[in-house]
Amino acid sequence: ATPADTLVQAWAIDDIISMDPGEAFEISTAEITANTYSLLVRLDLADTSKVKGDLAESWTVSDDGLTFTFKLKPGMTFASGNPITAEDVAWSIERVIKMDKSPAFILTQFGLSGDNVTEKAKAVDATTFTLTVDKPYAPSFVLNCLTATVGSIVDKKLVLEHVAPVEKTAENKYDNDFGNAWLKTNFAGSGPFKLREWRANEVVVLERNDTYFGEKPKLARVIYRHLKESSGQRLALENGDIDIARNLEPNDLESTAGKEGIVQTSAPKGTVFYFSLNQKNPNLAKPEVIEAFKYLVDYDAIGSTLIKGVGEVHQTFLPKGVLGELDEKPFTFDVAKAKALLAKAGLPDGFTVTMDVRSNQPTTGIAESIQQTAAQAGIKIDIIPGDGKQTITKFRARTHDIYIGVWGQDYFDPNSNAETFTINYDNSDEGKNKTLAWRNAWDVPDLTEQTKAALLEKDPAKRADIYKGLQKAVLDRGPFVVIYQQTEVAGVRKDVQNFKLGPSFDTTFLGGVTKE
Amino acid sequence: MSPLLTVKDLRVSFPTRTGLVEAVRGVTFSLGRERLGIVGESGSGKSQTGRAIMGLTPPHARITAKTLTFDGIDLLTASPRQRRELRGNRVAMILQDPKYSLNPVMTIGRQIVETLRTHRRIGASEAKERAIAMLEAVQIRDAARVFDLHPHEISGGMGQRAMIAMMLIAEPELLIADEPTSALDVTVQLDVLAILDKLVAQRGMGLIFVSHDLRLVSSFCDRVIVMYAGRIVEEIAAQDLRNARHPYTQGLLSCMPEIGSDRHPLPVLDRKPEWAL
Amino acid sequence: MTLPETSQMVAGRSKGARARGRAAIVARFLVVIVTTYLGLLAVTFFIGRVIPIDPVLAVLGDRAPAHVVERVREEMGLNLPLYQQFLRYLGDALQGNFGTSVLTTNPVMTDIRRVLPATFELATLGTLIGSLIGVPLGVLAAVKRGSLIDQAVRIVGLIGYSVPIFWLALLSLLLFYAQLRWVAFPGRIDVVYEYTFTPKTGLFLLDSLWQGQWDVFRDVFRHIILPASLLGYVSLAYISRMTRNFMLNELSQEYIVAARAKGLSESRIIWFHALRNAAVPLVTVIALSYASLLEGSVLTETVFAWPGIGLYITNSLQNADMNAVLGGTIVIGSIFIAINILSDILYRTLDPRTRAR
Amino acid sequence: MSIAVSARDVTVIYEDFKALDSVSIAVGKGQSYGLVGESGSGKSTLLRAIAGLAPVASGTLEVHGRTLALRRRDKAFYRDVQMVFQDPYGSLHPRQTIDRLLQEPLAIHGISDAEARIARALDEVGLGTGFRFRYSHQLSGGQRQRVAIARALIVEPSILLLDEPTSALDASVQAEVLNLLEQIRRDRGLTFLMVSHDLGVVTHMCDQLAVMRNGRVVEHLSASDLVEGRITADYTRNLMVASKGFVRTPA
Amino acid sequence: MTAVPSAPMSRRDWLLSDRPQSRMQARLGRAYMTWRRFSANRLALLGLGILVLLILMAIFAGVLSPHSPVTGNLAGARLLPPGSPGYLLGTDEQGRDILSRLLHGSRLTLFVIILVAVIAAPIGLVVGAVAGYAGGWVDAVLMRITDIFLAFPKLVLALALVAALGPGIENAVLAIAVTSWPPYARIARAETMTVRNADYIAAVRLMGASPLRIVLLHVMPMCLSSLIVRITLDMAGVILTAAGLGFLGLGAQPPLPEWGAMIASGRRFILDQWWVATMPGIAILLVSLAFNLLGDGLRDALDPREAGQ
Ligand SMILES: Nc1ncnc2c1ncn2[C@@H]1O[C@H](COP(=O)(O)OP(=O)(O)OP(=O)(O)O)[C@@H](O)[C@H]1O
Ligand SMILES: Nc1ncnc2c1ncn2[C@@H]1O[C@H](COP(=O)(O)OP(=O)(O)OP(=O)(O)O)[C@@H](O)[C@H]1O
Ligand SMILES: [Mg+2]
Ligand SMILES: [Mg+2]
Repeated sequence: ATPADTLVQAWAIDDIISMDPGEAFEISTAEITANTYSLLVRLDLADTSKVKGDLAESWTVSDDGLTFTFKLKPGMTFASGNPITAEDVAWSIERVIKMDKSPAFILTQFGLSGDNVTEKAKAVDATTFTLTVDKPYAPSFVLNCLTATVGSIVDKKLVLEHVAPVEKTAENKYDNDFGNAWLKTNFAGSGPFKLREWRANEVVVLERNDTYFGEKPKLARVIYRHLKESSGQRLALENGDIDIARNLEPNDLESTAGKEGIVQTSAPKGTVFYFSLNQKNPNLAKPEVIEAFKYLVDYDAIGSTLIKGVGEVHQTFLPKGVLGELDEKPFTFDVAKAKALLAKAGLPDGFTVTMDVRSNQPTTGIAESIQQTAAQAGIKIDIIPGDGKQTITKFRARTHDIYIGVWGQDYFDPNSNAETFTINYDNSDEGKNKTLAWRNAWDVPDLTEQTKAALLEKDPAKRADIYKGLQKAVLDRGPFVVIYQQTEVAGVRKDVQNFKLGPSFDTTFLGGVTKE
Repeated sequence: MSPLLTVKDLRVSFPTRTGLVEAVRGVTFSLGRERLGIVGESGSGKSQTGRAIMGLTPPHARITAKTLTFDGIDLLTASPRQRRELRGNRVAMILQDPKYSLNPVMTIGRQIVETLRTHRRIGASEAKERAIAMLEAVQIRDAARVFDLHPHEISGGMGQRAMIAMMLIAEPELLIADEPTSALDVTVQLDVLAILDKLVAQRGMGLIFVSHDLRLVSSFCDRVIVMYAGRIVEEIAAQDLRNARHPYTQGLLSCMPEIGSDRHPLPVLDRKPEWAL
Repeated sequence: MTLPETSQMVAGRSKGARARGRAAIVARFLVVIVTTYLGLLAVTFFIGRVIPIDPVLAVLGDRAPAHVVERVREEMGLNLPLYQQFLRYLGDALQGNFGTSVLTTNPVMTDIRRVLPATFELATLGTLIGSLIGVPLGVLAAVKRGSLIDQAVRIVGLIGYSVPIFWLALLSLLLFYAQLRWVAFPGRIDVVYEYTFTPKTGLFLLDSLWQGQWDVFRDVFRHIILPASLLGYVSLAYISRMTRNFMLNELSQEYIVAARAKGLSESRIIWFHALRNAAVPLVTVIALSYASLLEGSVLTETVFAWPGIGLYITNSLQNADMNAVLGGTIVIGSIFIAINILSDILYRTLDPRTRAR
Repeated sequence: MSIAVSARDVTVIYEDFKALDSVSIAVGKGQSYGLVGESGSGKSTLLRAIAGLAPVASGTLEVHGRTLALRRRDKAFYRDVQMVFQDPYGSLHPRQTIDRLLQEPLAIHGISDAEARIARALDEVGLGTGFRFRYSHQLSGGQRQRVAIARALIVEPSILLLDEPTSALDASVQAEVLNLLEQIRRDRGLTFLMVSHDLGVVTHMCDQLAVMRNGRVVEHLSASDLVEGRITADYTRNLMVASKGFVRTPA
Repeated sequence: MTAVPSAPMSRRDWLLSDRPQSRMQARLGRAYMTWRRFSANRLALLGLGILVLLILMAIFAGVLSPHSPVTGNLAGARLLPPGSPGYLLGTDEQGRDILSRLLHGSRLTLFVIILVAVIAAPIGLVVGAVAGYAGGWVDAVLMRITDIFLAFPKLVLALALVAALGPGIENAVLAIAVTSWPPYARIARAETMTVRNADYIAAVRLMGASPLRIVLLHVMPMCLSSLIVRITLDMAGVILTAAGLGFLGLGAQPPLPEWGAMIASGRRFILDQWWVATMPGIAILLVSLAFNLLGDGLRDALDPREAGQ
């Protein structure tokens, strides 16, 4: 059994490559930083279309919609004991922009750059911070982006003690690394927990932050134990060697369901599972073929078996719970219809294509299922398995035929998914913006424009309508077959109380969790 | 005087895939404190006779005999333990090839001492002294050095002498020497024989000397047994060998080229099937 | 009559050759090490370049914007000509610097220092189990050739040879952990001890003993015993079989007959004379099996969530973390070479015949 | 008499060991020449040096007046010089039938009418065609040595190198093989260079002999010299004494 | 001349005759002797029997399989236990019949085995024989290369190669072949070195045979039997490595019913639907056991030295 003051979770944490919130962009780090760092604003779990203050007590938007002013709560300190000031906030933003790591685009899309960030994100006084954006974006969009991990506020004083000098080069204009090297494995935050240790592929240990300004966590520590296998997690859970299993697969969920001492909790996540058809392939570019594929997935069977408990059939690109989500499921498994469409496309005998499949579950299982159902309409799919990095490399090079995989939101806003599914600035192979639309060579100038316009729409209802239109368009003609939306599930031992999965990966908070 | 060893109708056979191989088929002889030679061509059963007496025949072989006694002890009914206590102690055997008969990872000295300490309650240092003395007795110069050498570090002649030392150190009453010199150079051969001869004379052992060289046996032994196909075809005193009656014995004697005798072509042995009956 | 001392000729020769021989051995070892290292480096480097994974992707993930990707590509030197990249590799590797793992952000050597003891501990215990049981079994089988024991050892060995280890691992985990609760959950140590126990050497068994933490030792033991037994079983299969072969070979030698002629007891003949000789080639066999456990326990490590080097390399490979793959491979290669040299030396000391040469 | 084989100052070094130390011999055409000496004295090495199987460090080797390259030999050489080895158990390929074994030289030298030649060769050495398709393990030592002789003869050489061809055989079988060799030599006018450790065998077979020890020739002498005791070297005398059998020294 | 026996010989006598009258008879006789030695070993026969069965299974997989090995019934027949009507060994997570998959998987297993044997063994044989016979720098260079491959962690190399070439059964085979030749080279070299100085090789050299001819016709056949034995014994390892690659998701691509991959996908269900992983596990165990038994028997039959008296 586990100690009473410690929460032990089994989770596949092999995706972690950095604990620096300015760099971290992974599922596991999202949850860990959410529990160890504070943000200006957080998603309001009561109503996910809103945000609420975290460090910020209040905020205002200027009339031109360009300047956001945040007022910080008083008397807060970092875990190190340093006081939290607007200076820290400004520097945290500056740091993200100047380091320019992968998630920096969430902030740079507002026109921030290394040259202007000190102007645009600055501390007016000790408790006032202003952020100036380049266009009058919908405020919800800006605020949603600030809830992302990349908006975490770091302890400027502490980090500055650990910066490492780097050589200035053409690509890098700064003489230090902003503490990136140190912060990869260390901690400079102010969340309810402190990061005590991260050993790659082994363990993450969090400890209660006794100086936390909010409600103090009940538990002294939280341990994430790396364990990939669902069956292993289940065994450990049943035997009481862990408190929570985070990667249970459908069959293990099913069998732990009735088990004494174990409860399950779940929450839909902003991740959609889809497969996409590369429009460079002449067969796949035919509209009838695209439509036919949408009828060649046995949604019901998949839903009731392969993803039972871990997903819900879903056919639009915006996940449930996100502004503007369109809850439509026009497609069902219909071989006859698909065959008719194929015949119309001039391919009555079907054809052969390849599908790049990441070798994990449920991806492989779903791919195999599609392989079988498509075969019924004469489409022969050759599965090319590969590990994640490999299939993505190919995907990004646009050399695939069919790619099957997931897309998770980068931040909790409809734009995150809309952008990738419907924006394609430059459909040439040199295109820099490797959105999903680009990766599948789907050239849609009209949708690109609409998506961009949605960002500036201040009225949430109107904004939502634009997104609904976009989802309709993708349903109709997009080379994307969205199959389901992921549900995150956890098997929890009964003595653990108040464990609640959030609607996104950075909203599972452990502060309130107690053990009997 | 009762003989040291009595062998009556000894038979050794090996069951093999192609049937029963009868290596020794009814050998009868007895031995006092004398030098008995056993000769015969390759495969005639000489070695198997010797090994059967020692109890060294492989386990799957079948051994029968009317009588097989050593100094009044019935070897056929003796327990394995009893026989083991005889071996190396009262009955010893020198194996043919020193290259393969010495344990390659043990020093010569340890191998000799091992025999002694298996059979005698004796301290380590005394055992070593006696082993070195024994090595000297078999005319190894610098015995103390050789004591610490490994088999591969000494020549064949020295190895054979070490083997003799190893087998004689417990002062056995019966020694079976299975072609003790056939792997050695002619010049070395005679040295080794001289040593053996001296030890037999000094200790009054019974000696069975197995060889395929009729001339050597006749000059070394008192009595000679001639074997053919697992049987004794002739038993004769050594000095009478020239007058052997059996054509096989005669043939063996005459087919060897000799210095000075000009016989072209050499007489060859014409084997008669009835010999093997 | 004077005795021709052919032996002096031989001895004189070997004495003259001995010094030169030793130098030659050292030189040979050096050549082996250097060329093997270079070869290892070259092969690893080559594989790293042909793997169809964009190494930048490993550092940045899928969502990084284009300009970041470009920048990192240049930082990693991926825009340089291939030979320059290799020379860079080589230069760093020669200084013992295998770079930083992108996956764990630690210097590769730091990572390896952490994961190697885990594998080392596991493989060592496995080999110990394998040889302590395997050798006597093999001897017994050889001595009682054709008997029931021989057949039993043979079957046990054959199954060990034939069974897919990951499958056996799963089943045994099911039985011994889930059902019987005899052993602990996969991993090296219970999370409870994460706080109370600070390993020094990384060999948890030794560390906990050293620090006198009995409960930790018990826990560590309960973790390691199942995977180690499985590995032990696999090496037992191999070792017992080879022992049997070697023993049969030795038992048919003439010196065994000579030993019997001396009146030695069977047990002394078997356990002292024959086994002592069989030990010479057996050393190599055990060393080889040890080496293969060190490098080949990826599957066991996967099933038992054992944070060892096999798992480390596999993980890195799948993420195109080539620094880590290179470092891990070189380390394993070095261990392989070291074990080989060690077994060579051991062979030489065990076999007096090779000592002079 | 012309010289068939001559070796002058031949030295053979294995790694760091001098197996032959400037050895010289000359074998006349049609002569039968013997080499005696104890084990390891370099007898085989000398034969192997002539056959091109040993690393000759220096010296001159001539066959029929032609000087041989120290290592490489051409095909013509092998049709002239053939060898029979000491160990009949080791000199026949264990996986080949006698037939296959005898075909090999014919195939290498591109000699036609293989069938007839093989039958003849087997006949010549006193083995019927009944032995033709056996494997070597189905033959006795004497029979094997006959096959080896047949193999050597099938390319019709003029010089035969014999490395203790009978030392692994029983005395009775030895006589048969020696007789066969003598007869062949007579029939074909071959030159023999024969090694043995047995003085009796050498004097029986050879007219001329060299005594070797430790890689050197200690004495050249003719068979009649030996028989009549015209010996100069002590070592040869020892050999003589030893071959007479055991003499008990009175206690 | 020997008289040809007038009485009609039994076939066995004809085969065992120590006076064969023709090349054919000699060869057959030898084969027969080997077979007799081999068949005296009942376990080896069992191994052979299993393998023959495997081959038959592979040939007749199409006829024997009650269902398709690749298309299942996801909605209706998922994870049925063994003995369910129509599904003798149960079904897997895609609702596919495990028996049919095992039957078809035997083809892949055979494919892997044969290909590895065909690729690795000749490489090893040639490298080893050439190195052993030539000696000197040729030997040094070839053995260095062999050593490098030996020092390379085997599974890692295989993994790396598969990663480089892309997953798939052909590439898995290639990777296994590339990693498994060095031991063969070692064996062939050792064997060659002992054979090289044998008198019968010297005799062939004295015939004027070229080195190539000697290596090809005289040396290699001598290495062959120990190599065959070793390959047979290794086949179990090959199957296991292929399965291991499949287990790590790098072997055969779905929906190919490769046994290792079947275990890999079935292991997720091992707690409740044990049969999904266990059935292919047993299949692998049986086949590799068969190879081991066969190899053992072959060793005794081909290599009388080790067979004892
Ligand atoms: N283990 C065995 N299995 C089967 N037959 C055997 C075995 N040992 C010996 N023989 C046979 O027994 C016979 C006699 O062998 P033995 O060793 O006594 O001959 P030998 O007279 O000593 O011959 P050599 O002079 O060659 O040593 C031979 O025909 C041999 O083949
Ligand atoms: N390949 C080799 N490598 C190293 N040394 C060798 C080799 N061949 C022979 N020798 C050595 O050369 C010496 C002479 O050997 P050789 O075979 O010529 O002797 P020999 O007179 O034929 O002896 P024997 O009567 O035992 O056949 C021996 O000391 C032997 O150890
Ligand atoms: Mg004998
Ligand atoms: Mg010789």
